[in-house]
Amino acid sequence: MLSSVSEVSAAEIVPQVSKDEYLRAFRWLLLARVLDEKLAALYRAGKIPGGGVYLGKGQEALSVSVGISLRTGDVYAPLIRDGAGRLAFGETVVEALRNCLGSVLGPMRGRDGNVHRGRPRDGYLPMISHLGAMISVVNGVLMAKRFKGQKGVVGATCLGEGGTSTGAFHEGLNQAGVERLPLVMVVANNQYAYSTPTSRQFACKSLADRAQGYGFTPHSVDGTNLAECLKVLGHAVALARTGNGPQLVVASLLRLCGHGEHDDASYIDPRLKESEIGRDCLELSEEHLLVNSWASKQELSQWRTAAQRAVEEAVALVQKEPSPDPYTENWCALQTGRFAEGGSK
Amino acid sequence: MLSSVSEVSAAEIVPQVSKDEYLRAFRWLLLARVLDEKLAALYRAGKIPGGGVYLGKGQEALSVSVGISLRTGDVYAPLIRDGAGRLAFGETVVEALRNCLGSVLGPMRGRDGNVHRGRPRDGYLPMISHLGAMISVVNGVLMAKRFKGQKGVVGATCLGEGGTSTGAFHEGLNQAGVERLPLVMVVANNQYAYSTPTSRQFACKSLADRAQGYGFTPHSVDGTNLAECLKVLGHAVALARTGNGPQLVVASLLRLCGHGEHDDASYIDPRLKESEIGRDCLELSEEHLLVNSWASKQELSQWRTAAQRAVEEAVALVQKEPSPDPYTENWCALQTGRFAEGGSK
Amino acid sequence: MSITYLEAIREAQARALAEDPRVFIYGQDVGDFGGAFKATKGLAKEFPGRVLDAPISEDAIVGAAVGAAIEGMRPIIEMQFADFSTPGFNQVINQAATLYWRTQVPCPITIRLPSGGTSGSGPFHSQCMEAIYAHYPGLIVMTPATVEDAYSMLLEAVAIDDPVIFCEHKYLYYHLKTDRLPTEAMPAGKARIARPGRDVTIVAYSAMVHEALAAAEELSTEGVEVEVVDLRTVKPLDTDTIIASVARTGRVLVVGEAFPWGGVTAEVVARIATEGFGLLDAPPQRLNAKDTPIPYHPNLWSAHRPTANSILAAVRNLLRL
Amino acid sequence: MSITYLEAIREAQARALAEDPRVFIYGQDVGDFGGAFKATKGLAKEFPGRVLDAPISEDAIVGAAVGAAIEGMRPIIEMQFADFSTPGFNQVINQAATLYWRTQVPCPITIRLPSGGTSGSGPFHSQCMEAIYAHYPGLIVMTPATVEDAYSMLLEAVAIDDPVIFCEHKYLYYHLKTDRLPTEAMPAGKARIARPGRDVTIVAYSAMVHEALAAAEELSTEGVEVEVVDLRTVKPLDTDTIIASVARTGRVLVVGEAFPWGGVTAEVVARIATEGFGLLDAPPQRLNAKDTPIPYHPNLWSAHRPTANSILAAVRNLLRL
Ligand SMILES: Cc1ncc(C[n+]2csc(CCOP(=O)(O)OP(=O)(O)O)c2C)c(N)n1
Ligand SMILES: Cc1ncc(C[n+]2csc(CCOP(=O)(O)OP(=O)(O)O)c2C)c(N)n1
Ligand SMILES: [Mg+2]
Ligand SMILES: [Mg+2]
Repeated sequence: MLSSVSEVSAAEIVPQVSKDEYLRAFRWLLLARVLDEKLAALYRAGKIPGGGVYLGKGQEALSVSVGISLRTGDVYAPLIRDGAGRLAFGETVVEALRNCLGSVLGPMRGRDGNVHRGRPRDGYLPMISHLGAMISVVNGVLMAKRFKGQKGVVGATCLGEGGTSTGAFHEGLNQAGVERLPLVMVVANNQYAYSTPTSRQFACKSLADRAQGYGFTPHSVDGTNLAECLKVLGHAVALARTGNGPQLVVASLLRLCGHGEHDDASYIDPRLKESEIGRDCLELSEEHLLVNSWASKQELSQWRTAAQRAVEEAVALVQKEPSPDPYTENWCALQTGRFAEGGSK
Repeated sequence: MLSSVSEVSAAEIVPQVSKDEYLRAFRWLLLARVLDEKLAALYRAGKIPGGGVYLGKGQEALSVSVGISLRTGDVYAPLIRDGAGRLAFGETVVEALRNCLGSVLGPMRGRDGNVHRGRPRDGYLPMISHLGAMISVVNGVLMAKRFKGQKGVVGATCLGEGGTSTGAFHEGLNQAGVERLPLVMVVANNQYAYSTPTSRQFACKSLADRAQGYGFTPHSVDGTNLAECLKVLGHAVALARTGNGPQLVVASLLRLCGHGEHDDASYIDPRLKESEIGRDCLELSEEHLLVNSWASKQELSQWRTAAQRAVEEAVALVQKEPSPDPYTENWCALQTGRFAEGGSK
Repeated sequence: MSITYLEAIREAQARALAEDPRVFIYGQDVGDFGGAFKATKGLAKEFPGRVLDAPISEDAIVGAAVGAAIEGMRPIIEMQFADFSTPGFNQVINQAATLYWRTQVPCPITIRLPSGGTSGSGPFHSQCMEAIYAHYPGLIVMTPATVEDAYSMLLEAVAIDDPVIFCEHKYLYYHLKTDRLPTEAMPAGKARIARPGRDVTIVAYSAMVHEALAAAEELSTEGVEVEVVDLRTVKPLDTDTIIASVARTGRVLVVGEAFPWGGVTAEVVARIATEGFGLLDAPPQRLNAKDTPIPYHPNLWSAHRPTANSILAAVRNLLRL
Repeated sequence: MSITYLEAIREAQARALAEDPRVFIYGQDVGDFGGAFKATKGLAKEFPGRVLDAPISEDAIVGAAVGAAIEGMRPIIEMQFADFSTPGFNQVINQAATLYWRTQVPCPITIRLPSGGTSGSGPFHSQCMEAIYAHYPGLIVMTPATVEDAYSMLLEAVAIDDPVIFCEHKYLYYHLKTDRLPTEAMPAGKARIARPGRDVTIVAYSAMVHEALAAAEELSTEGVEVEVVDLRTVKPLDTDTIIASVARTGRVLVVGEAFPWGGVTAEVVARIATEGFGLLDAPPQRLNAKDTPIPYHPNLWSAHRPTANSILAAVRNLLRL
């Protein structure tokens, strides 16, 4: 029933992806890739405090499609491979770098780092590491917006296929179903959770098979295809926005990097790399631009250079920024200062 | 695909329910009802230490069908409304009463009480209160049996529809799917979780819709109909036993008592009480026996009297048994006594 | 009029809902049914759409509360029993408790935990979890011992901009009564001298305050004047009031209903030892529950937790040291 | 040959698998990949079918371990980080820890928690959870500080018939090395004098033992001889060894890496105060991490946890008291 609703509304609500939209998405995708490449370089150069760098290579088409489908007033809780979506949702390169390099001017002021960043007051929620835990937080924001009478808002959040095995995932989806919230749950099935293949992670054919059990509308998408991602995410977001309840989008793709930059990912099945899902969404979208004559080779290379310049400038800026200072740091975890304990020394 | 496997094997493995089997199940069902009635009376008389009594009225046909379908070597983790299944699996009335009355001779020796009872070494697992938590424990027993090379065993566990909203339920089912364990998950959808109706608990049409997402074979059953319950549970257990992977049985029925005996259940929708699922499985099975001439009215009343006598004798016995004595109690939560701490006084 | 501890909790919630449109209540069976203990009785009707039944999903319940708080609401969460907060533990300590430190966005949620032992409730419906939550930075943990505190501290919990774990004691629900609800109150974070005395201090909280007071009454007939300090809030701890009492008496027994390893009694004794060492005339003493799960049978249960009797024995022993 | 703390953990598991067919390993990425930290490197190949990758389901992982233990197996569970044990918390404290008390059937499971801070790991990959688990009856909590202990205590953990929470410290994984694995060992439950001294006692455990030893070296050059007690097991606590050391020195500082409220330092100080009061020449002192989540940036992190320097300052202060 739900899915027939979705078929109907699909045609009505979502037009084909326009050249403009595609180009806009592509530019974010490209910028995210360039930023990731720089982060990897900084990591190799030992410039990332402490250490982890988690990249989104191969997942940018999906991620950017989420971020670009949202608008001011919406809620977004991205995960570790969502550099592209973050940029599209409104994060700046400087902000991202500040968090990764631990600048005191960054959104978490050095207290938290790398992918753990956001601006909760702007609907951009900073993930905690525990997988699945952000879903119900998005639900809560949406419930609050409903209390306040705000209409037409959407909440989107992302997770890898491994994260779907958490109890938090289940409770969050069930809650969204019961409350019939405008939640768009995006699952990036990149075939591995760290080293663990899907055969050790779940036993259904597609994770979209779980939608029905929660009263979600299911959507599947080829995560390597930017046009398809834009269409399906646009559709899912539009459905949620127009009162059609929660949506589950499951994308097939492959992580084209290590779990983190410390990981050579040698466990990835070479057959997957050579398969359709192993294709690089950046390369595919460049081809798409060229084939459709939406961009020339020269333009593509200019855009890349521009992105690189933007990233390099941001790095130069952020690297000059102060690190947090433990002596001036306010070591208090409470807003209500009078309840702080000195700590028992 | 899985469900077509199940259709095929169904016919092969499960014959119609025979008179003998039905009668055997009915006698447990009746005994369970009579025991519950006595427990309610003991509760009203203030004879239950501390206080809670949780009954299975209306759910005995389903419950007994689970217990009776299992055999020695199988694993069973019943829940609060499974008095009938417990008896069919091999618990005695005395054992049940000992636990409820806190006899020191009971399986938990007064340390735990009422429905929290079992004999783990006999494959009969004592529930903890946290809903959903027993599923993965059954999985673990089944994994251990597989390690040991034991074949043809089944693990069955029960939960109310409310319990399906726990993260533990999801993780447990997913785990059983990944390990392809011979687990039979029985969900008794009795329309309420304490006072909460299903509309506030989940958003799918039937909880059986969740089977596919875990690689389980789904089964639905009218929980008021003993013959159907015996057939479906027999079938599900047989499938699990013969290597067809985990099974999800969802039964529709109505709780015909309070959540506990303290609860008048006035929140239950009267229309549900008058509907098909509101019928009493005991009355229906008595009718079935009479209609099929499998038993006479006289026999039915003799059986009830016999059950009452058995229960009364057990109560008389157990009430004479000693309560636990705090002075001789071994206050040590560890098997390895040398690691006990005196407790900091 | 006579108001129980439980009714005070209901009244505080009614008032919070009435006075602040940002407040809502979310938890299992809290709606029309009014909660397993009836702490939200009638509120769903009085405040339509603001008292919501939740599925049996403690993780998602807490997560949603955090989300709602981010968006400016002030949710009150009812756990059906403190024991069932464990599946929500991760969201409490890693999501709610860290939010402000990480983002400077406050997280004003109140999590009500019906806590503590009652006869026959067994291992999974009797637990005290205050110490577990108090261990984590970013949480405030309240443990009211009186009807007045149940009322005023719950109102304060809802008003505070930080996550509050509100440990209300099930044993006190019906046992404690008062004539009228307070109009003004001591602030949270301050301990209270529940009974003044000069000979020995008992530091207690929640239900144990009443066991301590009963023991103090008994000792008073023997000429021993016990000062009872009611902590009220276990995080932050009001070390000043504790130390001041110890300064007066020189002897201290710290009583808690929780398990013996760690917990409030360890923290309080450690503070006294480090900060009030010179004031002690005898070693500080502790009394906790036994180091086993909480037993079902009333015989075992009453031996498992501290009572007026065991406190009496401990004080007598302390006076001999 | 040189063996790290991490390799010792791998070797202990290899030996447990080799010697006892009831042992198996279950956890995320522990199979062919050998675990996030490589603590199970090569074991899946060496012991086919006995080292199993788990889904990201900490609750079900622990639940399954309990079930397997009931059926006579001796599972070793690896949590990817201690911090991620929170979704499995309920099964640990309510299922595993209560099983024996409720049923007399033992629950021999070992849960390995890669614990503690390393630079840049931030709020969710740095936590110390020993105190949380130690609070609950029915659990044994080990916190090895040396390569030898990592090896022998893990073997003992697997052999013990009770659930063991094995807190291995990530900072020590690569930092600590030894020449050969021990053939005999002190039993778990006994503390160790890591360094004898007559002037002051530092009680520490896990990574903090090494910070304490470094501080002790420095103080030794000033003529102050510090005795360092390595707790090894935090539950049960070896109160006798602690008290005996305090009896020798009269002064004690207890150091822990965890959050300041409660925790091991509170319990140890409380035991010393209650049981060894008369032996103290000065108030016992504590040193913990700060009362905030664990910060990401190395500058903040190194100020957040106790270090040789802050221990040094605390001891100097203690000597003046
Ligand atoms: C509850 C929980 N358990 C374990 C981890 C450790 N962990 C971090 S990422 C990861 C793998 C995630 O895989 P997936 O969800 O598929 O996302 P991907 O990395 O493939 O994008 C694991 C196990 C965690 N973050 N949270
Ligand atoms: C994790 C958890 N949360 C809350 C509870 C409290 N509780 C006990 S029974 C119950 C309702 C159960 O409903 P359902 O699963 O439908 O079973 P039924 O009682 O209807 O048989 C609740 C909420 C619990 N036992 N466990
Ligand atoms: Mg993945
Ligand atoms: Mg139900």
